[in-house]
Amino acid sequence: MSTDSSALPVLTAKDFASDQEIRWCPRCGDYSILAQMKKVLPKLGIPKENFVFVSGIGCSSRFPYYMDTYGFTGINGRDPALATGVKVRRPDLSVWVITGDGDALSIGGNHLMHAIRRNIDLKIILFNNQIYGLTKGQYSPTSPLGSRTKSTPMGSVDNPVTPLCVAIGSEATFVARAVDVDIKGLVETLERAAAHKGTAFVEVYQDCNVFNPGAFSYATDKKIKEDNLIYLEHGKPLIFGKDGEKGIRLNEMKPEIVELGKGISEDDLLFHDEKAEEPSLAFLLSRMRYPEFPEPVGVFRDVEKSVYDERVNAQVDEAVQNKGEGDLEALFNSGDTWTVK
Amino acid sequence: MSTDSSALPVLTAKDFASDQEIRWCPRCGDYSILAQMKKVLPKLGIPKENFVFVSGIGCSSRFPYYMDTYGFTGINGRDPALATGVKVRRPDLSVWVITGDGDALSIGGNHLMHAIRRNIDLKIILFNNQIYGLTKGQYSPTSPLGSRTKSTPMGSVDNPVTPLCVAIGSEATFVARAVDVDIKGLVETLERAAAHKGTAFVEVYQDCNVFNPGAFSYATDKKIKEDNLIYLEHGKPLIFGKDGEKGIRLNEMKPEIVELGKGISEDDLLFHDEKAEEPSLAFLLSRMRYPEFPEPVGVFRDVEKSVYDERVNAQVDEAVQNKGEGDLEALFNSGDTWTVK
Amino acid sequence: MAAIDAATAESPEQKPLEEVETVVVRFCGDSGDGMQLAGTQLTNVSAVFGNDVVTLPDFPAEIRAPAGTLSGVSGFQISFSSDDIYTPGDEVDTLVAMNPAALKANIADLKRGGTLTVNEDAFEKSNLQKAHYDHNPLESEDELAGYRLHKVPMTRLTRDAVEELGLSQKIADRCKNFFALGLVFWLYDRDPTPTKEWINAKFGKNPSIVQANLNALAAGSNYGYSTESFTVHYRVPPARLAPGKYRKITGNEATAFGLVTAAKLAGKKLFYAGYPITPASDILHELSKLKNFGVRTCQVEDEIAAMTAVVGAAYTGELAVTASSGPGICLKAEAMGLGVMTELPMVIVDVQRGGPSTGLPTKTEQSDLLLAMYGRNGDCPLPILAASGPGDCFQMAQEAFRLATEFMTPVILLTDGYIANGAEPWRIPAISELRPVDVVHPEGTNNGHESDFRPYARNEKLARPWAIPGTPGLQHRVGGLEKSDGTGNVDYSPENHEHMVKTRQAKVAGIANHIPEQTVEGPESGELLVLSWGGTYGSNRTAVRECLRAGKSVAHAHLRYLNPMPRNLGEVISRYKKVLIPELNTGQLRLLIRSYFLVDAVGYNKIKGKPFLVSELVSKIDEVLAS
Amino acid sequence: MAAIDAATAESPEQKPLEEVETVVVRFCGDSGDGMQLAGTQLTNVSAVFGNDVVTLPDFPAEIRAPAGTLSGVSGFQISFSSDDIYTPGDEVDTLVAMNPAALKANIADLKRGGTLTVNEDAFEKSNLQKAHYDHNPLESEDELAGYRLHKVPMTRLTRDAVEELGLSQKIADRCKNFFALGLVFWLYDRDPTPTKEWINAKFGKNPSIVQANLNALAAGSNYGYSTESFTVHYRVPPARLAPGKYRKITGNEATAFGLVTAAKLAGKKLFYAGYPITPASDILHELSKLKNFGVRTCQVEDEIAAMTAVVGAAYTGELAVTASSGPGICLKAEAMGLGVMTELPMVIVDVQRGGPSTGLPTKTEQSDLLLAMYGRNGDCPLPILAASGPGDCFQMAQEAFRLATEFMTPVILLTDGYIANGAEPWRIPAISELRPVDVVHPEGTNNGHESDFRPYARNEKLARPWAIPGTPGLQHRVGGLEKSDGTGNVDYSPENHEHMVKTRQAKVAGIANHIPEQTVEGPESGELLVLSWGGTYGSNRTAVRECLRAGKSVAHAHLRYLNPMPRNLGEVISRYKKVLIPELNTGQLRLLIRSYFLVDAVGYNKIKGKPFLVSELVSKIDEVLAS
Ligand SMILES: Cc1ncc(C[n+]2csc(CCOP(=O)(O)OP(=O)(O)O)c2C)c(N)n1
Ligand SMILES: Cc1ncc(C[n+]2csc(CCOP(=O)(O)OP(=O)(O)O)c2C)c(N)n1
Ligand code: SF4
Ligand code: SF4
Ligand SMILES: [Mg+2]
Ligand SMILES: [Mg+2]
Repeated sequence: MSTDSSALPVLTAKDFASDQEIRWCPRCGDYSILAQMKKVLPKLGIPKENFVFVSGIGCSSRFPYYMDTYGFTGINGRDPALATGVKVRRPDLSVWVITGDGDALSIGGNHLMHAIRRNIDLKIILFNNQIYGLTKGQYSPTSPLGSRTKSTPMGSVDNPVTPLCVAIGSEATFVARAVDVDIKGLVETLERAAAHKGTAFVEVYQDCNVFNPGAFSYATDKKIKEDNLIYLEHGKPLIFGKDGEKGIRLNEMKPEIVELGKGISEDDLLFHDEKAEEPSLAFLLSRMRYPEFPEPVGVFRDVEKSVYDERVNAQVDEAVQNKGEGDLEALFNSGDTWTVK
Repeated sequence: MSTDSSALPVLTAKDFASDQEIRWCPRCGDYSILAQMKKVLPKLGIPKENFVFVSGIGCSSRFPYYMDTYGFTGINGRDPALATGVKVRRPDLSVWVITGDGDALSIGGNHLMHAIRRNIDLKIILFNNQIYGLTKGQYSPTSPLGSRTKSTPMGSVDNPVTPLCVAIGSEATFVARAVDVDIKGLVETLERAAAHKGTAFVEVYQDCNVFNPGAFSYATDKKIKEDNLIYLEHGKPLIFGKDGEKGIRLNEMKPEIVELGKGISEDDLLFHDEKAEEPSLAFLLSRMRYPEFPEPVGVFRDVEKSVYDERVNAQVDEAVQNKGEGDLEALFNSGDTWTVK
Repeated sequence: MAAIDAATAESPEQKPLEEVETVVVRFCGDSGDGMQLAGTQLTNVSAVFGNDVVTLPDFPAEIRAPAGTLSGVSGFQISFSSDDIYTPGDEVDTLVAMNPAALKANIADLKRGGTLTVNEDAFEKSNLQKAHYDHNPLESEDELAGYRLHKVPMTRLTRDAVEELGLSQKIADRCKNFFALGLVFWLYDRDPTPTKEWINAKFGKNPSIVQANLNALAAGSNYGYSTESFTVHYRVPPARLAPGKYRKITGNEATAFGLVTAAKLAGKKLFYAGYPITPASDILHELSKLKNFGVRTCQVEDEIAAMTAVVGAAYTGELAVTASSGPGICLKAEAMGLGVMTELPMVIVDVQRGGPSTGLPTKTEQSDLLLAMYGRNGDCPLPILAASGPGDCFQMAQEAFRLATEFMTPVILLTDGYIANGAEPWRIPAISELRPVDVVHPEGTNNGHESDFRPYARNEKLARPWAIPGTPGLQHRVGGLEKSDGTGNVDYSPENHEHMVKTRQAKVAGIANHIPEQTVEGPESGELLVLSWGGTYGSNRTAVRECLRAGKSVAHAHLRYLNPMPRNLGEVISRYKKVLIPELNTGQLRLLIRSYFLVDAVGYNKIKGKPFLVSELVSKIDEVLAS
Repeated sequence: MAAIDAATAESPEQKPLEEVETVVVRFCGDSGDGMQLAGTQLTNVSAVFGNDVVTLPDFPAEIRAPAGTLSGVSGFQISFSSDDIYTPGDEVDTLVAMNPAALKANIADLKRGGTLTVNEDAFEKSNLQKAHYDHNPLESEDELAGYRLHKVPMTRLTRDAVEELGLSQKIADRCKNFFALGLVFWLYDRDPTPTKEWINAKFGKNPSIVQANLNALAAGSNYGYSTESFTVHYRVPPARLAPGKYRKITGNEATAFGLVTAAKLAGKKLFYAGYPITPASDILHELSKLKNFGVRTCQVEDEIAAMTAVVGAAYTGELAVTASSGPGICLKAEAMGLGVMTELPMVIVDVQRGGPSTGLPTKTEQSDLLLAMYGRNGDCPLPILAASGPGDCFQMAQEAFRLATEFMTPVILLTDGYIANGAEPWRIPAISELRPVDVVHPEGTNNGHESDFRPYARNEKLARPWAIPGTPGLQHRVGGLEKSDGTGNVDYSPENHEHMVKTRQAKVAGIANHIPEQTVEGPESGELLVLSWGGTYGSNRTAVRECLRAGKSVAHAHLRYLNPMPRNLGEVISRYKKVLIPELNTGQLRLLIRSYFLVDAVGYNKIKGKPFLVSELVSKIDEVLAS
């Protein structure tokens, strides 16, 4: 692989479009995510043959078909494991995992957890539409309690999980959230994920226009979204509202909403620290959920830790260095031998 | 089931011993856990036929064989799912899940996460020996980075998970930790777990005397354990050390060790609140790991939330109330019908 | 324009009404065009009228492929007849195509001389392009010359019909399917009353939508009635079905009904755990509506959890069931083995779809038979049943639970995408006709002799007692390790293992004495036996019947019990010179039959994600007879 | 007591030394008694000496069952011979039993008149109770009368032998196994040098332990040499093995070596992903030592992850492999199907163990053949190989990768617990003898014609090109949905699906033209063909050879290629009047053979978690010949 990006042809979003017809429903949130991804990739200075998109199964998981990169649509929920095989063998490739809330958190929860805790250098983008789209509308592990869906006519009875909490509980080194139609935020978040070395876990709020339309309207509706979202910035206080008039203050481990000005200044607010060694702050932020709180978007956590694929390969190098390049003849002849004449 | 416990014969630990020969290695930590369990159960006022012990596979998972209760040793990692089937159908039974760090966190991680997030009324006891015992000594998801085991002659390269963080990240309502040989603490913790309505998740540090001996000696060695453990008490400050001379203070979301007396009083310390609605404190506590910090033991979190098995059954009752007890004839005849003569 | 109901209006220029026996209609259009609905309504009115009916829906794989594209085409075929029929028909008599893509994808199935009705308005440039047409086929001289083509401006006529209601154009256009339906109603002289009632019930809250749909329906009928282009219409008299009360049922509905029925008959409350997968999800959806029957449905995290939860529920004495399709059945294998080892009753439904791997999720196939037989580690036998049609799912689901509880074993029930989604008239059984499911749990003891209980003691059927938690004195432990017969304790001894492997095998084999013997349709002996299984019953039966009418020496045996097979099957097979096994796979039953009976059975294997055509089977039969 | 080496000491009262051809020794004792070690050492010295050697270790299922109990008994059997041998022997010539439980569990296998050496000191009350003896069998008049019983106070003598070193009693007692070993060395006139070297190498850091073990070893030899009780000892001359350099190898070691060799020959670095499971874990352990060969081993969260990671690694052009046993193989099914659909090369090793379910984890069985054949949804064929013995694992592991890469397909390699843990002498191959594994990846393009690349174009073997990520211009997408032949795009069309199902089938079937034809040992035609497969090669070969020597009309064909089978197999079978298929399962190969060739093959089925005895096979052959 050539890493001399100056020698590369300049790519554009169009270069990343495959020849396959796109088969999502009209106004599906997936379109925007695809479009932003195609914008981000050419900026990374990586030849397009060095991208691999891996997915599981679901509407979201069709994503690789639409990208003119290497792609693998695996089986339901196993995409992080499949991507692990790719990345361990080829740490030089840029490997992206595209998954859904069912794929990643229902059948695939365990592989997600293990990919994250290993800190393998994958970019995992979870399209959270709070529903199983492809199988036509059953509730998912992120659907709110009481969701009435095809399989829960009286409402769902399981408490949902918060994807970011699961990731943080699994030792994530990079955790972020974005909204499908927030083009700027999404582009930035994808770029940050690409820049992170190790597992980058990104949840994208994605509208399923057919089976769960408007699930995230609080975060997309121009009239109200400023009251319901906080854009995280490293080292900056948590401020939100149309005119930045509100903020979050910490009261003994409990976040609370305060109005700025009335005796409360920015310095009283909680300051974001995405580099905190311990993830307790990121966890606390990930617990802030609509409607009680505005929901943070952007990068919650971005720290460095040793990376699985690198370490696996480093041991191989080390072994070669210590023992010499493996020699079959020596191997066969190791241990007690005897000769028959 | 009779809940009139006054009518019950008084049971003792011995009554809970099955006729099966116990087949753990000498000095395995599992013995103590078994012994404490047999002490706790008779105190619960539940007839012994109303206990079900479910396990997966592993040394720890042999536990049900040794209990004269109903028992089911399932397959590797699926025990929370198996227990879900038991409990949903029979919410009146006291259902315990016995699992290991491999069983629960490697192959079974997803079922663990989902049982916990559903808050199904199971008592999950994870015997954490940081090794796969039954398969003779490979590293597990809780083995420290760099562990040299049968499968990692050059040291393991995956970051371990912290079981309590995984549980808290999965919306746990009850989370606790105990040490195999700390008889008093273990008994109390098991009692607390039994008393909790919903999923009670208990990690027990367990010595594998054969493949990973002494992994928890910092927490069991009488000479040093007081410096390495904090016994959590609800509403009390976090104090530790042989003479209670040290404490934990919070500095902007970061715990730090302080010496009491030198200008620092108990009021300056972090106070434990196991009832906090949000789990951020419990999470922060679960991040305190030896050797940087003393490790908290006891109950980290104990809150009430609606319980899956109850809700599943409540919907059934509600449906019967609203639509009347299901009638096959009416069902068959629903929709368009016609008669052929 | 006021709604005038053509079917009831008197008219001097009444067109000739011809009587026919069997008719095949297919609606096709874009996924958004409501074709499934139109098909279902035609099915309903025909069934209510008293015809025998068989349907074949054909969904696109995409939720909502881009409008107008080939991949977005949705179809629904229905055959209705005055005879008893078993297939949705090989060739289509009347094809309704709502756009160019639908025409392109479906025209090959229209009978030469058949009626082709198209929505002319949809044949404009962009739609033609999306369908990869480089010309307008409606304008071609000879392209559609072999059919009775009716170009109907359905979009415009529908808009006209609802104009008075002032609806948005988008909503107006949604009524097109009722226009098409009305036209077909007129063409086949159907009484629209059930559809009108349905419209009222469905959209009752929204009177203008009700009216719009009624207007469109009437406009369609009126179009047929008044325009010159349709010169005759047809009448299909009621069928001579067995007397009784009927309803329409799909295979998945019937499976759900059968499962609930078994539980009710056993005095139990059904437990269902599952993870959605096409084409099995509807079983979950149906059951989750039946909570007032005590049904507990759990949508769990994956198929492994579903299967294991079912094992757990079975341990507590529940009738427990899970359903899935190929990929999910793979995942259940290990826990099924646990069910076999712990000898607990439970049912696993496999709604087969096209494989391998993710394969063709929305298409039908019969390719999981050997997976059901052998897809578990070790020698791990369990009974396997296969439903022969939508309605038979009801019976076989009960039978699965009967065998499971009587013999204390997991049972696999195979259905397939074709019968799961297909509908047929179902004679509603009287409760008294249903075969009881008797379940006994051993009683508890309080006499202190707890250790006497032998959880692996066996009765004459080799079944062990089903002792359930909560019963005093019967505490016992089960699991996946080999057990000592009798005590159920873990036992690795060589003799016990061989004994247990053979006992589990003998138990399943012994079921052959408790299921019906194999029957044949046709002569008791002769040239050729057609041996089929599962969802291909209808096409095989129809094909053999056709051959019998033509005087050929052929008989039909259809297997619903795959493991064990009926005990007289070998003898039945031996009475014919040749055996033909048609399957929608590469020859899975054939492998077994050849091995069991050392007979040189020939296969006819279609692996196209589609059911057999009767004509294909008839030619194959002829070929084998001639060889 | 000073250590005197009996084997080298000259002595006037030299006992008679008899020459024998084949000897079977079994060490048994508590898991803590070091029996595996003693067995391994006897194996080593015998192999180094030049005997042919076959071993059979027998571990308890528990890690460390309570000392002295029946469930804690651990055994190790070794047969060494001056002839070439293929089994560890039916009956034991010399049994060394370290405690009552070991005696009880093993005495039945000792030949009448055989040598029984017991550690007399261990036969005290509590040990007798733990072994469920109500008396001391050593004191019984006739219980052990049929054997040459030697009651040796091994504990005491060992303590005496190491007394000078001042070790704790616990450590002293740990040397007992070397005492027993020394005694056996004397009994069979073995040169202890390799063991002494091993002791030095192993315990070198701890000189007193070295000396203690050497003392115990010598004391054991001296005991045989000096005491009255042993009147003769034996000599087994070297075997006439094929010339060459040898080493001892277990099946799991050989599998690991074979996998690494294939990778090296292909110019690749092996990728292994797995989750530990008995008896397959050692493959992971072995491979993880070979990182300097570029081997990347990942112990992942479960078998599903392992299989899927292997698919991912295969996509990138790696030789990727996973290994497991029954329960884990079940879990891999779905992802294996993905491997079949994406037509990528990879190897799945199934080290079979007793099933169903968790079954008998430490015992052997051949009961996953049909799981390997059919344990996936849909029609999902892949090649299946089975190694015939420990050493053959080396060859078949390479063969698996050769076929996988040549035909672009997952390949299953079946071994079993018996050959995986068993050891045999292995002639070390010269690198030049190894069959090359040629791998070609299509080259990239920079000419802009990217869309021309056809990932599902096929060569004459029906294999598709293995284009790997990072190659410019060959970007393409694969997955589990049905693909269009050629382009590899998703394609649900009926004709394509049938074409692809048949193509996948034809590709695997075509491998029959690229594997050796079936050979037989024995007459080219005759009364009976014994048809075996996998790890039962040795016992079948030995049994048939015995029958041939006795002049019976029987021949032996052994299958190492199970799917497809050698193309001449039907013809071979047809040359014999009868076919007998001995299997360690209920008849899985038999099912296939009957179906493929319509031959009334008879089965001989042992399902005891143990290999066949030669004598059992010989009687069965006699029975079939007589019938
Ligand atoms: C083993 C298996 N089980 C079930 C399915 C059916 N299935 C396909 S996608 C899916 C869930 C998809 O939900 P999500 O990941 O949220 O994706 P979305 O369609 O919402 O983007 C399921 C259950 C399958 N393909 N394979
Ligand atoms: C499907 C499957 N895979 C693998 C195994 C092998 N296995 C049994 S127990 C175990 C891990 C046990 O580790 P842990 O849960 O930590 O239990 P411990 O023995 O340490 O108590 C494994 C890998 C199995 N039984 N089944
Ligand atoms: S079903 Fe929902 S998620 Fe799937 S493509 Fe349609 S709108 Fe998007
Ligand atoms: S191997 Fe370890 S965990 Fe297992 S029984 Fe022995 S000491 Fe206990
Ligand atoms: Mg989703
Ligand atoms: Mg463990």
